Amino acid sequence: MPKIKLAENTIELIQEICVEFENKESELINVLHKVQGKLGYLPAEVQEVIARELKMSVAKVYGVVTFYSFFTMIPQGEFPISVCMGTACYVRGAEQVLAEFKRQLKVEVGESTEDGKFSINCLRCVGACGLAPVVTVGEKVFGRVAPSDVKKIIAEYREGCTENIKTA
Amino acid sequence: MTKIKSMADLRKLKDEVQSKIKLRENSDNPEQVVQIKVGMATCGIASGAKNTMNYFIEELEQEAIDAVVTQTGCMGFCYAEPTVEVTLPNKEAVVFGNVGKEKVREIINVYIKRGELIDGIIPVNFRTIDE
Amino acid sequence: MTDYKMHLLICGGTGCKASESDEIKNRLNHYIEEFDLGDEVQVVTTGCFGFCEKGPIIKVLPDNTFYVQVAPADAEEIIKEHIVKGRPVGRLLYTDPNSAKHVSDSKGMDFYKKQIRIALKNCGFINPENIDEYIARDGYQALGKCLTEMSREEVIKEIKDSGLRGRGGGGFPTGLKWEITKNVENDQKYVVCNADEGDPGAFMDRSILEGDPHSVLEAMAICGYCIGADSGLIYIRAEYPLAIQRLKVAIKQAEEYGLIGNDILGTGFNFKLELRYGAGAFVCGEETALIHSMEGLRGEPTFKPPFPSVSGYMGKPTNVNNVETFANVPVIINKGAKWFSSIGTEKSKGTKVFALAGKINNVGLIEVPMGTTLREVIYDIGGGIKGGKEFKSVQTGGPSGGCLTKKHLDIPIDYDNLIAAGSMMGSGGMIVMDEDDCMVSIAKFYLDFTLEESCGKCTPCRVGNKRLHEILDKITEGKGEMEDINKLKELSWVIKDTALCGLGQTSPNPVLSTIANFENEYLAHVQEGKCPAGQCKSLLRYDIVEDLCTGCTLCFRNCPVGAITGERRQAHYIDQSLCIKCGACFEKCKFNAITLT
Amino acid sequence: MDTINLKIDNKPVVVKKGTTILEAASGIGIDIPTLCHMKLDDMNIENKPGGCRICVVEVNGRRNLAPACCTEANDGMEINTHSMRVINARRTVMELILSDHPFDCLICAKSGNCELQDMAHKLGIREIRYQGEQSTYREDTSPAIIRDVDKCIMCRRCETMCNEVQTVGVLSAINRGFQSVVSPAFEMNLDHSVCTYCGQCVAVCPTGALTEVDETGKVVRALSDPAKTVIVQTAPAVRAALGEEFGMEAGTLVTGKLVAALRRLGFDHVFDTDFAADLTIMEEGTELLNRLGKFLEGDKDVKLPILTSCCPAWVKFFEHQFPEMKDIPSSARSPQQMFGAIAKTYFADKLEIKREDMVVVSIMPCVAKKYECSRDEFKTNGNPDVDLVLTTRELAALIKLSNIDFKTLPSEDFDHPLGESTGAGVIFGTTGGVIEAAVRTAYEIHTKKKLPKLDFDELRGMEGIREATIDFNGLPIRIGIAHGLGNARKLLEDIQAGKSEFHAIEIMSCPGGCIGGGGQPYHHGNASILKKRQMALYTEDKNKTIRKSHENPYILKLYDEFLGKPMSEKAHHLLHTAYFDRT
Repeated sequence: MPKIKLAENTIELIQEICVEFENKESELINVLHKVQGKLGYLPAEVQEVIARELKMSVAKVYGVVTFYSFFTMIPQGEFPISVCMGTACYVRGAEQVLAEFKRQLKVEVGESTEDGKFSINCLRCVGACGLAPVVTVGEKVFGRVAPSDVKKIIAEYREGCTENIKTA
Repeated sequence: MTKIKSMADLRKLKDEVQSKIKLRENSDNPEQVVQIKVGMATCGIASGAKNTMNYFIEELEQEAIDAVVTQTGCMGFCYAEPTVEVTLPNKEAVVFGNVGKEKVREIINVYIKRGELIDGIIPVNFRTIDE
Repeated sequence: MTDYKMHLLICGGTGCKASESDEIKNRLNHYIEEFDLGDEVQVVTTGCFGFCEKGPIIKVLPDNTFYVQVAPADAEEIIKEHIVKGRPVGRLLYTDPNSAKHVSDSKGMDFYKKQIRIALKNCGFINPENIDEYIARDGYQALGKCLTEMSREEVIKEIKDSGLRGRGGGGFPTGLKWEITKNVENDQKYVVCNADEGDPGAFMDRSILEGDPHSVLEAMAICGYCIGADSGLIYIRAEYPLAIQRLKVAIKQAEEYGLIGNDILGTGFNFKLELRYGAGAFVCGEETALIHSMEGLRGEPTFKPPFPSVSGYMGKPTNVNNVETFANVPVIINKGAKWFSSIGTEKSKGTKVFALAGKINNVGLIEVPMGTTLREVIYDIGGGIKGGKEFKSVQTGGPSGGCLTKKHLDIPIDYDNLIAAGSMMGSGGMIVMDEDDCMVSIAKFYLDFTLEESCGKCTPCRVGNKRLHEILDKITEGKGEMEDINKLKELSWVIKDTALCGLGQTSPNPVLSTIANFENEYLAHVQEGKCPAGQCKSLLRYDIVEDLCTGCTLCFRNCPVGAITGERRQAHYIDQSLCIKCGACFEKCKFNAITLT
Repeated sequence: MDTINLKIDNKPVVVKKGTTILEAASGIGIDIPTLCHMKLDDMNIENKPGGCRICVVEVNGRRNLAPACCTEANDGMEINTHSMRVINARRTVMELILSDHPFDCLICAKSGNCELQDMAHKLGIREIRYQGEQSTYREDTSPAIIRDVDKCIMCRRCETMCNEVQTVGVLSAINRGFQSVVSPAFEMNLDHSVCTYCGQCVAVCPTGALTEVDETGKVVRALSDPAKTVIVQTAPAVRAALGEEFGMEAGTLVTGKLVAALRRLGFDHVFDTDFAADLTIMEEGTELLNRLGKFLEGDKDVKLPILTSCCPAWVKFFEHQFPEMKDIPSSARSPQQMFGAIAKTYFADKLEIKREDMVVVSIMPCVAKKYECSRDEFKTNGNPDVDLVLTTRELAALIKLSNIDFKTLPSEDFDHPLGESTGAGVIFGTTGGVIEAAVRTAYEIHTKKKLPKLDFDELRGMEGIREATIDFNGLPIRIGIAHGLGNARKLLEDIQAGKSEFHAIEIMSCPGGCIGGGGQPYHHGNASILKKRQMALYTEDKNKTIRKSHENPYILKLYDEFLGKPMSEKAHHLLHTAYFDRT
């Protein structure tokens, strides 16, 4: 087994979260949510600690992590880009928008750019169908995005200036 | 917040808080209540329409009459400001001119409560701003 | 306590929040202060108005003025002109697409005329974060009535008599479900609210939870009373942060009032509520999968029976209903089964909420009586097809449903009619497609979804859908053979017949319904190598018409793959083997010299 | 009791409430095909995910086909198990499974013994209409088990064995949809995981996705090397199962033929692990009595209960999962390793050859033994005490490869001196056997009296956890028995919690003990096979003239000539070991 090489305070953080859920195996998903919320992703070492704390097999933890698309083992970019692929967005051209993001950033879905700034993911309906197609960057929602807007969105984040972007 | 300990408590609370959204309930079903529109363009405001409107709201509340009091733009009767349009449920709208405090009392007591017409009605071939 | 003379209701649903409705609210309040109207005008954040197409929306009461697509910069004008001077801001009013007139009063909008709001009655009306407003609208009266005046049996009978059926898609009679769970003996039972709405393009449940969370809490407590459960769990998608936050607020407020907790209204009835989070697995909408997910396991469905009513969460009898189903319950108790059952069709009572989306003018959330026709929904409420294009198909039931066509427009919508037409009610997603949509691609899109969301437990869904997808892919690539259409049908039927859970059993519906209703499109792809909608890239061909080409080299310079060659001032040429059909040349050409076939 | 009346293929059937359609059908001789389903009667082991969908049947009035394995029979049900619709569905599902399965049947380790292959044959699949992408994974080879996950059909049997039965928790379903597969965490290799190599996953895998590491080639090479003296030991459970590989009835004892076959294969000396089992009893029994004596004297440092340590999967299990308890099990090596240690010292000396020139081959019912012999502590200057381990199945393959007609072989006897054994050694192959053998010896040594009766029925059986109290002449000795690591875990947790009152506990990793080992002929879900093998071992025990380890004359001679006495320094050096914390 790979030896756990997490920082001591990270391990403590995970332990605290597990205790909060009474170290119950049935609370695994809540624990994973909370830990990912704090750390941004769930690398193998983190799953090992969770398994140990909840007294369950790490294979089961991994089985759960890989089952749910919300959980990720890859660190997200500084600006995680999510393209909604719900039906409403799809019929209004989300696929082309996604393709443009991939082309511009030269990464595939689920990957991060080399500089760690951006990562691309697909979402299933954020429920803002009136704004379709929808793209989210972090907490921010961009509506009615056309492939031609992609360059602009990326550029403004890349320059670290997020002020003057059209949002809807 | 204090706990609601019985059904009676719950009903009491409901009665208390209902007034907060009364305005919304009434405007959702305006045809079932008395609708009052006060002309509040510059000319109206200058002639005291704001006071008229407030007075309407206060009086109607005192009399416990369900009503929607809204403001509207210039009705085109600048000579008779403040002007007020009153629509009773299932009745045609009626417009009154020169509505001051006294007139408000009269409209409420005679027209709204008893349905009897009073002086000061302006003929209804006007257009409202909505149209 | 101040009774405000005017209320400005501003939509605080996810869609409108995304369009800065919070900022608009801040600015409105700022100007209200500035004009010293703080005692007269109240700005209220409410749930979704449903008219998402034109969000953010502000409704001014008492005059019912309906402002659409409001931007933060508009706040000043609204206060200055409308509130202070009584002059509605004309340019922000909704324009009726048919009469091209501004409609100031929302009562006059076609979008709302044909709707009846039961589940959504408080959405866009009350502040969801204020329990008093819910109570003012008869909130928790139904719970009180059940606890103090009705026996468990009487409540169940009322629900049964109302004819309410599960709104999550299956349409199982709700009262019967409660009765079954009640009749299973056990010292611990659970009420579960399924808020794992995952259909792509559906947001009914989210809107209810965001706009009227208490109605769900109240109904869950009523259900708990009926079946003998003291615990309720709401399983909600983690992707719905706003709904989660509103639920948390609502639970806290209900607890503070003692409407959730121990000895509710002094009746001795205890009921507590907890939230559980989904983590992005569509299959968890299936109740056994949902239960496993709540137990911290992979969300794989298990064979039924045993049904959750007998053995559910932690092996205990568990009643699972969906959000919209619950939202109907308090209204039924308050207004009576008779009133409720007077709405709707013979076998489907009440209303249904639909999330209307796609190529339609009025994207939004609507609630119509069962029995309303698709035509009324699409043309009257939805305002017809966007951009004046021609209607082609409407998809109901999400990835489990089917694509209906023009000939189905006049069928009254209810559970049974939709199934008979080859689709299903599903949870209420309704996606409208126009002439530009390729139905083979649409079938593939849904299969894409199923493929990604299949849990992988049973063979037909895990492998069968993969093979279906591959065949569809082959057809959209222009490599399909006639035999493939047969294969699609045969395999689809076996998957429907043998898959383990509802997801698998319905996953071929988009394939079967598109073949049934749009076979000519399949044939065009296979026999002629053409995509009639011009959507399947592999089947497109860009050519340069020599006579029209001036040799300006604009296309040459814009081609991302160097597929265009030609000398300046000479006709250019596209190398088809290199062309990736991106269409850049087509868009750039100023002389219409490039054709698309 | 509630009974249910139903009709299957027009035949009326009456069954108990709670019976599945599959069981009801099998009761009247209708054999509905199944693939993922597995039920081991009496052992509480069931795998019923309802996932493969091969067993679907048509139930009158139902919209969809129903899986027979998990649909309960209802009153008035009318079932058709072979309508057009059913057969078409079943064959289509089978084609789908095969469409995501490598087509290398001809060279697959499981060929001829593969449930998937049999099912394809049974359903008459002649073409696969639906073809497309196949899942591909990295092959994972460990010291004992090979995972070729391309061949996984997601029946989940291995997952059930690894988690619910063994509670080892190495395997889990991962990913979802078409990408879903059963794997260790992070898709790591088994040898990086907490896998015990018990091989129960291999024992139940219906395809070639999980198989043992094949070492027949190395054995053939050793046998053909004139410079090497190749000796072989064969474990007790092998003789009760090997016959099955040659079409003989389960439970047929083939000890004599086994010896004859090994000799014909060319082994220089054919010995019996039973001999080493007797040796184990001498060491472990003595250790038990020592600890017990000190404990009774009130020595607080002495830990009881003493746990057996013959099973390598069990050893690895507690090293990973209960490292803080590594002082509790007996320090005695397993019989395989005791044999190897004696063979490469005592016996090599006798032959006057160097240990490097001797190759010790074990025939074992077990895949974990392949791993055990590779542990560093069982090597001298890098040379292992046991060089190669073949499972029962591999031996059968080797016999077939060597053109030996097993069934017609004469019965032959083991060689001396390491081939002589007692009945006590034989029953090492079944759950309860090790402790019964230990009791026979410990009793007589402790009480210095002859046992009135050698059969301890209270220690026998198939229940997962058994307990008994044996009267050692007024001293009640409380004994616990667990087979299956899940059951072992329960006893360990009791010890941890200070709730255990046992003096001695026998633990075997595999359900049934070694007779149900991961290297045995596949039982294909038929639990009665295990019972027959168990009966066979008790029969061989009964037929032995000597049935107590301490009466084995060659054991006595070994101590006399070489080891001194049990627990002597030399014995300690050669026959005992230490355990490691592997967390």
